[in-house]
Amino acid sequence: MRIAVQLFAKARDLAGASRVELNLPDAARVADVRVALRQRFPQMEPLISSLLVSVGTEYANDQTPLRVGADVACFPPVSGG
Amino acid sequence: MRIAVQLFAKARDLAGASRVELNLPDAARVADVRVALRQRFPQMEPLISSLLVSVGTEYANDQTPLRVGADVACFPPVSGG
Amino acid sequence: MILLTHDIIDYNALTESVRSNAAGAVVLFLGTVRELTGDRRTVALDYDAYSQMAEAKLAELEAEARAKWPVIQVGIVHRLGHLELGDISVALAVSTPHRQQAFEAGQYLIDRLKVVVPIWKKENWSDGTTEWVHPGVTT
Amino acid sequence: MILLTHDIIDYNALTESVRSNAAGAVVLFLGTVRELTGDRRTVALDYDAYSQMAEAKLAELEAEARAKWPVIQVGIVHRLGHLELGDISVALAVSTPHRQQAFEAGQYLIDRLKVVVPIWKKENWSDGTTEWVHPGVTT
Repeated sequence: MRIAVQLFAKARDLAGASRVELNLPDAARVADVRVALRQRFPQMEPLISSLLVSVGTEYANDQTPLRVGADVACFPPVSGG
Repeated sequence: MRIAVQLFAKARDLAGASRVELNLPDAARVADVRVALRQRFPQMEPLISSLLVSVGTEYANDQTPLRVGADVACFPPVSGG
Repeated sequence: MILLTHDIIDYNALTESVRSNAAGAVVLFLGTVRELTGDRRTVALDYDAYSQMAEAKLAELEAEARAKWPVIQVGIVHRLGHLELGDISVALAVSTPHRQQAFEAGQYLIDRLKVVVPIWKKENWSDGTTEWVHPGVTT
Repeated sequence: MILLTHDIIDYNALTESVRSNAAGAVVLFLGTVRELTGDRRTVALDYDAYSQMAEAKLAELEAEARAKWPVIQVGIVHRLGHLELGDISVALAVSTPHRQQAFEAGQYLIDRLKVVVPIWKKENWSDGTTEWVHPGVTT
């Protein structure tokens, strides 16, 4: 399945893109996004384990299932305020 | 000794005056102010034990000595804010 | 800035006066005239003060806060006289490097103000009666 | 009111929007761009957000605060884009019947905002380097 993923902050800078399309296994889960990002963007390695992943406007965990067309975003820990 | 005492809030209302002159024993202390107010204004009785007394701009206790010309004030617990 | 005033409080000017490039946080507290106390209805409050002592005590509170937290600026304005529902009776602004300090200092200042600063309020209840508020006194 | 904006924050309007005759207390918190972090000097900050999710999370925080305290009104505005020293990055106002509730709710809201709302700041240090701030990440 193909999933579009938005990237923010340092994750976006390291990838050089604010939105990437990833090829994931069928019935993929959030953990598969992490694996795909690591393979495609080796320079993102130091961030991978601490990346937060959202589906819709909710935080997801590695077991959260993905479906085609979902709004998926990946970003490092937040620092607003 | 004669001491002028400022009164505020309910103490002033009960006395009907914002400033009273009291005749106190020589070498009087703050406790003597309480006694004199009780005698002169029986209607102030319910307030007397909770009255706060200041000398200058500092809170005083019953043992604080008084001197002629001191700025003395008596008032019930505060409720600003 | 420490001020007792009969005028409407300009909390915007107060807040601006504490802002600083050294501060990451500003906390502003406003006390406002609330309509309901339990099931009793307030229509107005009258505030009176022993002004000379109140200003001295407010300055002491500022010094206490500066001794406890890395306060950059602090301002306290208390209004006196007749206040209607919703009016601001007190405004207190404090700036510090970090937010926790600003919340703590702000809460300390208003908590202490309500105990040690000689200012009193008189309730004007909706039944037409008036009553000085003197915590702990039952008469 | 929940708002992300590239404009200067009008905290006066925000504060007015939470005032109420039912409130005895208003707490306003401002986050401002501080010059010094340890011995490093900031010249500017850039804020970015995942806006759709950030607005949803801010609405959730408002709901959480209302579940925990008798909040009358709450407003949160976060600025995005390029901010200079002293600029206000976030303003948060809350009104409650009593003061303790307003301080607690205000502190809760800003503490949670800094953990769950997808907004990020990038330091522009005085040595000309820039650096995203990502708490807990050492790269």
